[in-house]
Amino acid sequence: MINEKTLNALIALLLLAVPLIAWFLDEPFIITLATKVAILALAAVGLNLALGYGGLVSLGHATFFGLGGYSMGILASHAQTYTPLLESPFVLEGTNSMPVIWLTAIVISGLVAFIVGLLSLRTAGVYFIMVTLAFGQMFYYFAISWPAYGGEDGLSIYVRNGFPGLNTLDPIQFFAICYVLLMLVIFFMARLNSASFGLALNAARQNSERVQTVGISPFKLQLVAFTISGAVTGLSGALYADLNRFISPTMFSWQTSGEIMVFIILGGVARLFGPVAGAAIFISLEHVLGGLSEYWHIYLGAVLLLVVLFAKGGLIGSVFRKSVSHG
Amino acid sequence: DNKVKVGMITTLSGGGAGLGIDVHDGFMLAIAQSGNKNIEVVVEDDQRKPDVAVQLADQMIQSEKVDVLTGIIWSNLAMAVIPSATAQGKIYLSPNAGPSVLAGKGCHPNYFNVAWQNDELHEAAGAYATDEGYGKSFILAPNYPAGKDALTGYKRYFKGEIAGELYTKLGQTDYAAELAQIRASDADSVFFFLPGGMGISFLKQYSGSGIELPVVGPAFSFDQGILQAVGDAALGIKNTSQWNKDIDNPTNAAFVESFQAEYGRLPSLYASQGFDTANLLLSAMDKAEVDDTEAFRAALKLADFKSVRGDFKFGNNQHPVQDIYVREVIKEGDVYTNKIIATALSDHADSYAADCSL
Amino acid sequence: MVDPVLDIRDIRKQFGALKASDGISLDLKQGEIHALIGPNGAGKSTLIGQIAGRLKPDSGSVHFLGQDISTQSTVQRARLGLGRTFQVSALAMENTVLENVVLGALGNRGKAFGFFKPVMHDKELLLQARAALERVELIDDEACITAELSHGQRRQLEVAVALTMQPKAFLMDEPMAGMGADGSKKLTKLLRELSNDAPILLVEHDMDAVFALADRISVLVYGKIIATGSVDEIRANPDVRTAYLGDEGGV
Amino acid sequence: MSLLTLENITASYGASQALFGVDLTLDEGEVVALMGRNGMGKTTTIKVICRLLKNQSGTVCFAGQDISSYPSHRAARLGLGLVPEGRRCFSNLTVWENLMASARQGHWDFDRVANLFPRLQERSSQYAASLSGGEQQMLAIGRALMTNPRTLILDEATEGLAPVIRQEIWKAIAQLKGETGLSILVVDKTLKELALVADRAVILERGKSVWRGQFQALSADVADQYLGV
Amino acid sequence: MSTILLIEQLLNGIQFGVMLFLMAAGLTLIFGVMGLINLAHGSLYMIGAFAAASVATLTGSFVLAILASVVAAALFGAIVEFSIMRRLYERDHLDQVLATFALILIFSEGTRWMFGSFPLYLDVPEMLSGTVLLPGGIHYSRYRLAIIVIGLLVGVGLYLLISKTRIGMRIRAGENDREMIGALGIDISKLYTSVFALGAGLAGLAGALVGAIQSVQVGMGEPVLILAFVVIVIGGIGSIKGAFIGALLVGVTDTLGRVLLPIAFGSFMETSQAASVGSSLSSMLIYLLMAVVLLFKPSGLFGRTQS
Ligand SMILES: Nc1ncnc2c1ncn2[C@@H]1O[C@H](COP(=O)(O)OP(=O)(O)OP(=O)(O)O)[C@@H](O)[C@H]1O
Ligand SMILES: Nc1ncnc2c1ncn2[C@@H]1O[C@H](COP(=O)(O)OP(=O)(O)OP(=O)(O)O)[C@@H](O)[C@H]1O
Ligand SMILES: CC(C)C[C@H](N)C(=O)O
Ligand SMILES: [Mg+2]
Ligand SMILES: [Mg+2]
Repeated sequence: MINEKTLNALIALLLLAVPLIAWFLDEPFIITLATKVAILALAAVGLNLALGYGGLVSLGHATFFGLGGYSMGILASHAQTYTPLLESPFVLEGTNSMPVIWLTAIVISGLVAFIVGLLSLRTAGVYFIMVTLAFGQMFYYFAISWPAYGGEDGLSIYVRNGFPGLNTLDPIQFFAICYVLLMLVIFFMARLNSASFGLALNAARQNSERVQTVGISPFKLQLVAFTISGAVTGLSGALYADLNRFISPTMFSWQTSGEIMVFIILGGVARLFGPVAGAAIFISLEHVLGGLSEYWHIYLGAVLLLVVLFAKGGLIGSVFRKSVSHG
Repeated sequence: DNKVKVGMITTLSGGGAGLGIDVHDGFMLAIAQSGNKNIEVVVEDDQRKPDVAVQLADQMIQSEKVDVLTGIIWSNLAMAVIPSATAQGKIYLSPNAGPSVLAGKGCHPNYFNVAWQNDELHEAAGAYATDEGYGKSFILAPNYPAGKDALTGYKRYFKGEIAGELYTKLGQTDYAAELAQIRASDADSVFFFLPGGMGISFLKQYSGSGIELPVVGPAFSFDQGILQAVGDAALGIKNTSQWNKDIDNPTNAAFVESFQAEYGRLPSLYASQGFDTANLLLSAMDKAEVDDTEAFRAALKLADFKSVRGDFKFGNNQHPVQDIYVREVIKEGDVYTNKIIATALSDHADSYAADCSL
Repeated sequence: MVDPVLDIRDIRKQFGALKASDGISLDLKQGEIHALIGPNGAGKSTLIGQIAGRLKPDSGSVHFLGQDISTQSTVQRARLGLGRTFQVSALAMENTVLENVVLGALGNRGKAFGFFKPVMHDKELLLQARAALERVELIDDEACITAELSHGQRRQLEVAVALTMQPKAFLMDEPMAGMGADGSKKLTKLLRELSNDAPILLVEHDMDAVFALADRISVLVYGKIIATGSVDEIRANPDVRTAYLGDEGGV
Repeated sequence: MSLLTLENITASYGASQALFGVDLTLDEGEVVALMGRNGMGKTTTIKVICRLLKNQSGTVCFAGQDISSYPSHRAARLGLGLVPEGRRCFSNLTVWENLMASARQGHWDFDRVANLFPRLQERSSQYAASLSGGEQQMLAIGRALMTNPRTLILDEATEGLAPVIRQEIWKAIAQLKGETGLSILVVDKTLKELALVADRAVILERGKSVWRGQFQALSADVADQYLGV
Repeated sequence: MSTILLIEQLLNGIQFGVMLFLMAAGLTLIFGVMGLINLAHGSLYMIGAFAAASVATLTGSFVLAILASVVAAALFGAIVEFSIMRRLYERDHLDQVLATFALILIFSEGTRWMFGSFPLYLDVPEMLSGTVLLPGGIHYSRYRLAIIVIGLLVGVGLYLLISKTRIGMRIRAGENDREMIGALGIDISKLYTSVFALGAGLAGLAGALVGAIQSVQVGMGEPVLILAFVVIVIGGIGSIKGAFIGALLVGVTDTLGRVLLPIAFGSFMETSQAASVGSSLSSMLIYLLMAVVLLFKPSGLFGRTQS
């Protein structure tokens, strides 16, 4: 019997090994797939903080994913066409440096998450799900109708942005960047959860009144969690945009929010590596089944159903029982 | 040898699957009929999601190492995939989407559109409305770039006034409010571009609304795939298309017959576009090696194949220069279909060709 | 030291037509246990809720340590040193017993926004938490998941969490409820000790405990205090006997 | 034969065993007190009787049927009326709805319950969530009575009730026993009040029934050893 | 814009609202009252429409088609409840999300596999086609009037079922504490299967009725799903009255937004740009409405505040 830490390490290793092997075998697309897994897992790791640990079931995380994506798209498209983003009151140039783009994505999505959280946290449960959805939809429709950056058509950025010292167009190098970021964030999440903030947040999810009566504000805890969560998902949005070198309003759609959520549920809610396992399995299934039949969605659905019915608590949760429940 | 590998990315699942399936079936029919063993087609479903399409394109280029890409139905997916694919040296043959950017400033020697530039059928509708002597049109389309192109295209060729201009929500299904506005306006004709399910809903509700104004539109709401679902509500409506099953040439007759024999349904314009796309590719393979990009492109540009549309030629921007017809929806026995009643535009080239530096 | 520690002045609260608090004034002095008794639905929990900040009174004020806290939130009041136990256990059910008390200690320390240091390795917090568990005799179960505790054990934990906060006054809503006879006896002893650290406003239906503990008793009926006095005075009060005590006063 | 018989029951929550052999009988028209310190398995025993928890071994018989394999609703329909620990009123239903939702034909109807607890009558259109603790307890008892059970099972029967009400309830229980032949299994901590109604007692210690007998025979020693009084 | 047109549009909004209510009715039961998150509600709606279209084509009878829609959807609902949802009551809401998400995939592609990728034909019956003339010279579609009437009937029926009957109380009690209602002698499983089937049947009915004036195709259920959730949440979960008012609000807001915003923007913008901006904003409007409602009433208009 292995413990959860060992399994986590195995997952992390596997996610590293697969693209490396693919690299040796010269199968660049496998590397791209692994990169996609790492990026979407990062989005889900972000959501997991709010949804898993904080009990804030957000169906609006596509907002932050999309904001991250559009941060990248807007900055890079201006850099590409050598037009400044802003001319007055001061000149703001676009950029194609990844670190700057990441920072922008984190700040903007974190900021919006803060505001959305500030408003949405007045509600709870299913109502919270729906308000966050509402914000997501507003951004979605806004992006669709904002012609400056492509509207419904989206926007192509023909070359991937740069990272000092690396050739980001090389799939394995870009994978390395995403992987390292993912691991860093997971490490940060692990610390966060065992720190006092994690304990209090976790308790606030279960019993908000308990936390209040010991003199801690659940609202503040949740707002901070939601903000961090949004910022992380925003970062992954920027990476995802770079993976595809393309952004579109789909990034903001509720289906995107739903998919990120599905990764978590599939892998295990409030499990450190749940989002990674979930994203990996979902994307592999999509890839494998997609080639099998025109009606592959049926098989995908069937597999997911089997998982819910027989792997209680997601894949990681079913291996290690210590059930965590949510409203 | 000169084996050619084709990557087809198209919509095969979900709501818009009918279009992708038609393109796919038409394409495959031509390949099968050619008997050419040197061509291999890899098909993937883009689920009508642009990011999926981009990843599939990566897969086709990186892993499958295809020479030619094709298949995309929707303009937004096309914009996501085509520029980077052509930049990577792949040939792209568009069997359906024709966004204006790729016809004008963004044209590329590796990009060929075998269907139409997006505005064209709408332009033809505008021309037809003018010919009919309509003086005031009420026009509507969904609020997305292709919708805006549509209204722009119509207005470009329509000489009358616009009684009202509406953008509906993408995917909208209820049109009571729009119908009330149409009724209240003093329009003498209605032009709409509402592809797929939106068009079906609109037409059913239009016919139930008691409004009697004549309607024109592009073929997208009257294609063989959805006419049966619209039923009587579509009868008599005029729509514009570069193709119809009654275009009188042997290639087309054979195509219609063999398509029906193979798949048990009448072909749609999408199927015809898929069919032409494959034949164009096959014609180029006869003339040049795919590895010799320069020569292969030249061979494609010649467009030396028998099109179901009759003569087929490319303009400078590698988009077709073609006749666009006016069709009327009729009922043949139990089946709703179209018949050509006029030619709206002859030898029509799109309005962006001038911006293309090719 | 400020006296009284807690001073409630003319609190009023109405639910529709029902006057749950009908002008209640009451105080809690240093070192005392002030019991609040009264029939079911008299408005005791409602009053506790208003003192703790969970409910907003329609009018009236609450003073704590000389400060008007009427407009402060539950969180602020807790940080000022108002500790409370609930009539129905309010605990983080999925967490362990120890984690629940550590949470209390954390609240006491006032720094919940630590993002990096593992909290369950914090010696000081653990010490405080375990001390509280010792006092309610729950230390053997510290590793249990709270949901797996029996009802009575949860009641004990509820008290332990309040202890970790080292409050300056306790509000206890039926702490004895659900505890067995021996549990009640032990808790009675514990409350006696606690009252030396901080006074207790005690709502309780267990008259054995109330009579054994209370320095003063107030009787709430239909949102009004009908009597305040020593144990003997209250026992002898005929109104209280008909409204609340029944036979129990006579013993 | 007894109305309710438990023989050598063992049961666990997941991996942790809670009952290690409980024996218990309850006859028609009898009141039995189930006693024991906190965490000794009283509630678990009751859950097993009501089929809210499966026993691992032993048998549960009620009204002449082995109900070990029954789902809870079937067991309940044989005449088990449960007043659970923690009340568990349906908070999103009004008092009246709480009472009517599971009502079955018989002696008890809304008027009778309202008679027993006038407070419930006053609050009949209020949502259970906003009732006071004691009012909820009354509602839970009333709700169980509305099913017209043959056996009433009260877990922490009078928790949170004011002394006068408690006395009312014990009086009512004595009366029920006498008039309607209802049998009652009751968990409560107030020994002296139990003494007024209980015929027999069963004491649990660490998941085992360690003492059974006439309530009157419950000596101070036994009480001290197992109950801490 | 003339007053009469404005009134007509208001009427259209109300009509759209009632139609939304009809679409949301089944979900009100399953989600609003039973508390189950059922993303596959849209699939049941689609199944109803497809069943109706097939039967209409086969038999030519609209009445039979409607009947078929209810039966088929209810049947699927019962199967889903019996084989899947039943195991998920005790679980997390999130497991229900994943399971019903999986069901969407299966149902959508299953339908496509059976019926092909092209839309089906289902039209308004002869008897209900055409328009009636309302006072003030408003032409109104007879069929839409019929939908309004049916929507109102369903609404009243549901209201009575949920608030006035014992069954309604039991369903709500089961949502609150499933174990407890079982311990009181109610076979909650059987009850839940029936109610789930009823909710599914209503979804099917809506699919068929609305499908006749919209398109019957794979994927038709998804937009409905979100709208129905919005309606229920605005009204307050668990309240039929709330769902009804929520539906009307959404219907009127959406319709008037679509109509008035472009006109408003037209006063200071070029027409076609105004049309486009106005229409974009109007798409956001119902979400804005929901957000605002929830910010001021965190449990919806008629929802009970959760403690
Ligand atoms: N939110 C509310 N809405 C309506 N009535 C309420 C609400 N909260 C409490 N009540 C009513 O106010 C009265 C006082 O309730 P409270 O909980 O304060 O009583 P209590 O004295 O604590 O009783 P107990 O001893 O039974 O716990 C009760 O009759 C209760 O039903
Ligand atoms: N859900 C559960 N999961 C795991 N263990 C449990 C659970 N519920 C109770 N236990 C354990 O089972 C044992 C018996 O608990 P039970 O609730 O039956 O006690 P009790 O006699 O009713 O106590 P009390 O008087 O405190 O209510 C206890 O040790 C408790 O920790
Ligand atoms: C089929 C057509 C209506 C597709 C259209 N060119 C589009 O982009 O989206
Ligand atoms: Mg109380
Ligand atoms: Mg117990």
